[in-house]
Amino acid sequence: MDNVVKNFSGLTAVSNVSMHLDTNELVALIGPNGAGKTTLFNLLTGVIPVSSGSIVLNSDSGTYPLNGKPAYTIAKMGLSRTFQNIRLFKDLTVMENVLIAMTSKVKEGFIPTIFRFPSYYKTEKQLAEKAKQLLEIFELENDTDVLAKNLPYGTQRKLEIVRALATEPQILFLDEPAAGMNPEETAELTQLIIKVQRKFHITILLIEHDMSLVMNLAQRIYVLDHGSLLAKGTPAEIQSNPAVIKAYLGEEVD
Amino acid sequence: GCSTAKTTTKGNQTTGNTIKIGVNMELSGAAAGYGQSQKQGIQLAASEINKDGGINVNGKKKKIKLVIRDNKTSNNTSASVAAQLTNNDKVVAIVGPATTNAGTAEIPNITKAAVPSVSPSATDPAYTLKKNGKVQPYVFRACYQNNFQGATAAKFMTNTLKAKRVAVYADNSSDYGTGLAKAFKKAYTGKVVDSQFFTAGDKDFNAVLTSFKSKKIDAIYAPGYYTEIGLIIKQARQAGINVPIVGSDGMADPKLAQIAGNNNASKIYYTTPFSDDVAKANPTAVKFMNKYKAKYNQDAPTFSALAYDSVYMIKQAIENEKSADSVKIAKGLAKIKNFDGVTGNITMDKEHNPEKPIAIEELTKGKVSESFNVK
Amino acid sequence: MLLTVDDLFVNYGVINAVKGVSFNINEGEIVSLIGANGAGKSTILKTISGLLRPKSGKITYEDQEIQSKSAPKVVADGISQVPEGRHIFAGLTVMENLQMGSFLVKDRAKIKQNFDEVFERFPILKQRKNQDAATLSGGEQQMLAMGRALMANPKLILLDEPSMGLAPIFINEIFDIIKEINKQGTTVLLIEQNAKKALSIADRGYVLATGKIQMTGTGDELLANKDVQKAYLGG
Amino acid sequence: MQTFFQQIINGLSLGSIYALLALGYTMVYGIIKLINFAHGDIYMLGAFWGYYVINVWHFNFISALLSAMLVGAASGVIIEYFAYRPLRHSPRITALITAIGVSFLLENGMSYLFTSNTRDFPQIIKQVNYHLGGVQISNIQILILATSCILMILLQLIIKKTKMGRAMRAVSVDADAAELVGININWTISFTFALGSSLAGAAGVLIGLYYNSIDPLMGMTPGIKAFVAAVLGGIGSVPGASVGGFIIGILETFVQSIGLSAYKDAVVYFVLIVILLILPAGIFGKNTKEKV
Amino acid sequence: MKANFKYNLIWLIVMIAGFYLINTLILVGVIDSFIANMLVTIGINIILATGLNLIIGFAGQFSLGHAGFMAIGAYATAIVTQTASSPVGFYASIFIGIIVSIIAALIVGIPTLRLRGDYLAIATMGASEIIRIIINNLKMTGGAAGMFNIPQFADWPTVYIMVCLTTIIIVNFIHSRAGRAVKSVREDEIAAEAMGINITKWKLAAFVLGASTAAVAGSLHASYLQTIAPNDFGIMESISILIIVVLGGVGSITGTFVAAVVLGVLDTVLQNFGALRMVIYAIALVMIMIFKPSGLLGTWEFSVKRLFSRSKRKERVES
Ligand SMILES: Nc1ncnc2c1ncn2[C@@H]1O[C@H](COP(=O)(O)OP(=O)(O)OP(=O)(O)O)[C@@H](O)[C@H]1O
Ligand SMILES: Nc1ncnc2c1ncn2[C@@H]1O[C@H](COP(=O)(O)OP(=O)(O)OP(=O)(O)O)[C@@H](O)[C@H]1O
Ligand SMILES: CC(C)C[C@H](N)C(=O)O
Ligand SMILES: [Mg+2]
Ligand SMILES: [Mg+2]
Repeated sequence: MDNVVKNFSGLTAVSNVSMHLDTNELVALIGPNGAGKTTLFNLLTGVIPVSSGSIVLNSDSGTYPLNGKPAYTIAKMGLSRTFQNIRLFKDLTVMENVLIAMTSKVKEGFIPTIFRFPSYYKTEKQLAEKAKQLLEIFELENDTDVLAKNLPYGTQRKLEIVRALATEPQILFLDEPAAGMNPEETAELTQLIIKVQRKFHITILLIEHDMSLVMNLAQRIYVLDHGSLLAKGTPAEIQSNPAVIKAYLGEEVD
Repeated sequence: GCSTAKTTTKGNQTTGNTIKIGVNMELSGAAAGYGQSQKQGIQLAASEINKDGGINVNGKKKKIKLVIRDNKTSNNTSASVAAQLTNNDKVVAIVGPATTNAGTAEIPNITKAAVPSVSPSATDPAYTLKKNGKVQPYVFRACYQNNFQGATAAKFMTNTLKAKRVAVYADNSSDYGTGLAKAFKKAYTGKVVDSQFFTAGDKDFNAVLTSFKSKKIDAIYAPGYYTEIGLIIKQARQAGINVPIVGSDGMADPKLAQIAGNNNASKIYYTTPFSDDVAKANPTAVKFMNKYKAKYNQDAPTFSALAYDSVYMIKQAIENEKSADSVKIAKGLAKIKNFDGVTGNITMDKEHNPEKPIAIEELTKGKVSESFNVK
Repeated sequence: MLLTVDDLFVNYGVINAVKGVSFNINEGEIVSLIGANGAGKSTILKTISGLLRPKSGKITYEDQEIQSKSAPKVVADGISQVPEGRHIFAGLTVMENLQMGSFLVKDRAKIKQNFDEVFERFPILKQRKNQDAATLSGGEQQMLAMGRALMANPKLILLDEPSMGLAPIFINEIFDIIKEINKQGTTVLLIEQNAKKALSIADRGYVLATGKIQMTGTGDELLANKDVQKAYLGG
Repeated sequence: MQTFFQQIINGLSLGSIYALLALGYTMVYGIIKLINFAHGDIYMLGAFWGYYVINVWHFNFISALLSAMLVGAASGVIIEYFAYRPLRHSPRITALITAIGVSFLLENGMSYLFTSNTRDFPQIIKQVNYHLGGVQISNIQILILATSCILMILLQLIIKKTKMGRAMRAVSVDADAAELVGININWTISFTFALGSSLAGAAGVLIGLYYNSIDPLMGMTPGIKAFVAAVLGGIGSVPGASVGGFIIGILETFVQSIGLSAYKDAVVYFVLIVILLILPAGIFGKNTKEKV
Repeated sequence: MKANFKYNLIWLIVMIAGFYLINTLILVGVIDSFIANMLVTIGINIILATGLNLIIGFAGQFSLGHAGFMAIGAYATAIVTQTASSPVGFYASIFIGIIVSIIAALIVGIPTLRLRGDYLAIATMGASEIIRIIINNLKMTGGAAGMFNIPQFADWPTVYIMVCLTTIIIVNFIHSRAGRAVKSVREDEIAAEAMGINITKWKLAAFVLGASTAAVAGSLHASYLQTIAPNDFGIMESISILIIVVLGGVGSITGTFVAAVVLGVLDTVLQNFGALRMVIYAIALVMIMIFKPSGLLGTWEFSVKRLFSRSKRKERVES
């Protein structure tokens, strides 16, 4: 990602940000409210177009520019995310939520689907099994038929992560996964994130205001302020960086 | 083998002391205004006949029982209403529907049931005909077909008004306006300078009238109904367009002048079977108009007169055939000759169209000032 | 006793969100209500402020039963709520949002005075007063929501997770402001996920779990309690 | 040239009629996001009211107009109370169907009670035509044009500058939060309906007077057109409703003047679609893209 | 897999049994041509409304232009069977109607489906009106008079089979990968895109499928009634299809069936009320909506599978 800029009619939400993610890294992005963190996620995942700059994905199979690609293409290329204010498919079941994320991975023709060829049942069964496996990791396998909106808040956050994983991403973006959770739940979530990264060998970039989670998890941290990079480094470096303390952490660090 | 059920009938018979006549009518929806007027005409006719003891069926007087059903100005519903009238209510004849579209939707069902239907106002030339040009055995009407009225207006334009350049402004929302416009243009020998359309329900015609004004026209031919034509007259006169405006029987309603304003309603002509002159010479018409006024407290519109005649045509058919069975009534209707109706002396032609005299009335200051006989 | 909640039950259709909760608030206190997600904290607040009707139970405020009053009446009585998720009026300017806050205040001079006080407490809002509230940052929106509530001159202010989603630096600021508001005579009922912070500024606290009060005590007592530490303070 | 200016006048006066009706639509939509299908029928009620009070009770123009506004307001409030309020927390499409039902009820109920005949509206103000260099305009046209412009400004002032206006906007963005600052939502919504529907009532008398013909179904066509105008201008926006109304009026006139009268509605819809594709929330609508 | 076969078989048996039931009732005279008429109308409405429910209820796209696509099918059949007056011609005309309506749906849908909510509704309504006005002014379509004397190839068995066929297609579409994708678009476009769903493609898929079934319904309508006119396909027709969808429950195909039947019966019963008919209908409509705001069935769906698992559970309890 190089010199990425985003303007909203007059307002520069992200200006000249350059950062990179290595394979299998777990990186955190922090910064005061309105710094542009979520906006940066939106740019990376194609929800909104960049004003200038370039975003490039280097995968095993080659180098792909991501600028100007629609969100669904980017998702298919292996970049998946969760949302700051939960965006589940509320009136669909947990199972459906996960299956939808697998849609682009199946190629089942229109005719076999409509007229229910045996191959249709086979693919459906395979999909369902794969979804079950994912749900088991997050201990959601007993809730498959529950509507997403009826899940407790913390569980909804977990389901969002499962759904993102179901697209089989290379990079996972988590936007404030611990928001609204109490410290106990946050600790639990921290363990889950570590587990997921090990199991699926993916790169994770996460936004979080809960410093206990950030400092425990992140290998590196980027700090964003007013749209530009304020600092980058290891958790220890960041914690003692006076600029970061002034703009973000405040005097006392929990 | 998968054969499906089919039903056939030999028509509906009249048993007992009442003759059931169905009314399939536009009582709600876009054409409700016409349907309501027709219903009043039908009810007036039925109550009159019943007061006289009923219809004489081979020496025995039987009373009319009307079964009135609303078709919502919908083709679908009209077909359904026809089925209900013929199957469940077992009517022996139907009056209605008012519009050609609802009328044609009824044909398959009434034909299956062998029950004749007389539409007071379905004006499309092809209404009574099958695709191959043969006549529909159970379909009749009491009004002119468009060709006749349109051609008459065209002749009148040339011969009487001496109009060389006319503009046509027609209702584009039913076959009535477009059919008449087509017939007019076909028969007219002068120049049609401009041809424009409006839609039933429109209220503002200034744009088209303004462009007519700049085109040096001698007259306007405006086939449509009084609801819109009244406004067209008003707006034309206010815009300073004082050429004659010629239209069709859809204008033959006292409301026309009310909507247009009496002062605007001059040099207005329309083709009609139901002219004041004819009426004065015709005792049936005089009687009808008085009774109508007494019963509904308003002047009789053409549609009521046509509907009233439709009922009496059925009565005539029953009396002539001496039977109130539906198949017989159809036969009787086809043979109607010199029937003395409110809308003139009617003889049914081979295609089930009534032959009756046509007149053209002129309005001056909202009142009928003259009527012309066009041959 | 400024406010007493007595054996309160609240349902959402068939779901029982609050099952027999009783607690009270004295004038001038900061009382904190803590509990896990879905414990029913927000539901209680909404019931007090009149947005929800309880199934049974009594809410007494200044010796008057208010459980069947509508929200505008409750506001008129002097209870203001800062709702979870801020709920500022998007599309209205900061200034207009604040004006809405004193919707029920008739006295113009009083409104003017409220404006001055709010702007003094939140100088950033004064800078932004003609900006569309939707474009404020999260911390600013939270301040606006609090400012709007204060514009009604409440005796009791109900705060629903004011620190949610805020950067650490804003969190500190918000808690400082809460303390200050309280000092100037407004009674505070505070709901928080951030139990540590909440209990440290609270005079008293209640712990809520699955719709019931589990524990109560002064802020310091609860902070020191083992169970509370384990469940809500992260060890 | 003369014809051209005359057509502009024609377009403006037709447009002012659409604008007048569109204003009411926009008010109601703005607050509860409901396409109030019955709005056109309240306009019809206003016209019938005017017809009766002028003919039977011999009201003069001003009192007929004002009383029709009251009748409009009352019917709007009653309809909201019985038909829409119970559905405030239901899916919007449900309320839309109810609105359609109410519209059917008013149209058919009035047809049933008063027959669906067309009536001529009493010409209580004598029409006077003014000529300016060959272009003519009538006093009633001017009256309608002026009324819709004044009402537009008035409404805009009410919404932007008064406490009630702010309350209306607050309710429309967040009803719960509005209650929490002490706004009585029911009252505010009733007020909005009263305001919007009184405009329809006034339009009934004005337009009845202008065209001189009223019937129970008269609300249908202009109702839909006015709604299209409101959408075109950006539904919920007061200036948008007026601008939308004028655009449609002028457009219809223009299409007819070049001889495409048979396609006039098609062209209007086509332009509507094109404008929406460029400005998906209409001309004045705020394109509130969801913040992710 | 066997279980799936079983459920499909049960459905097939239900459909065939339904057919023979109606046929017998006609043979013994319980169903006369009036009731048959009602059944056909209900059937055509079911086809229309299930298609619209797919678009509105499942894809979440508020279309108010269904009548336009119906018109395309109706006119295709009217025009084609005018010259090719044979069953083959009739089926060819259905096919042509489908093709033309798909093309029209693409032309209308590609640009307008970007719009949201009520804006989309108005745009689709406008598009449908444009279609109708064009038909109204063409020579080939008979102008405002419409076309009559259309040969009748559609009788109730044809309609019955078409109802089954279109329902199978739509229901199977909904209960598949495609249906899930379409529903995700309804729930949250942004999230759906982030999960790799091409929202434009799926919206369009639902829209086109709905449009093509509407064309089928139009063909049946034209051929059964033997007369059509542009006014049959106006805004009010689109609205009356919408009413069926909402009354039954947005997002419930079973509900659509129930509502089509209820309204169909109500409509015929109301024929006995003359001019009061529409007044009563309007009051009924408002009442149902107020007392059942999410429609008669909400989003509830009848399912053979569920029926079976329930009865099995019962058996287990009993034994
Ligand atoms: N769609 C948009 N239109 C206009 N401005 C926007 C939009 N999205 C974001 N912004 C603005 O861009 C800036 C950055 O917002 P962003 O949501 O990225 O912040 P953030 O760092 O994620 O903050 P938080 O920690 O509160 O979530 C803010 O000032 C915000 O108001
Ligand atoms: N509108 C609603 N409809 C149905 N159930 C609801 C609704 N709102 C809340 N609930 C349920 O009521 C219970 C209590 O919810 P409440 O919002 O009061 O919890 P809370 O303690 O405020 O949690 P949080 O910390 O997440 O804000 C939860 O189980 C929740 O799922
Ligand atoms: C009453 C009129 C609307 C009927 C018209 N003459 C027709 O044939 O359709
Ligand atoms: Mg963010
Ligand atoms: Mg809460």
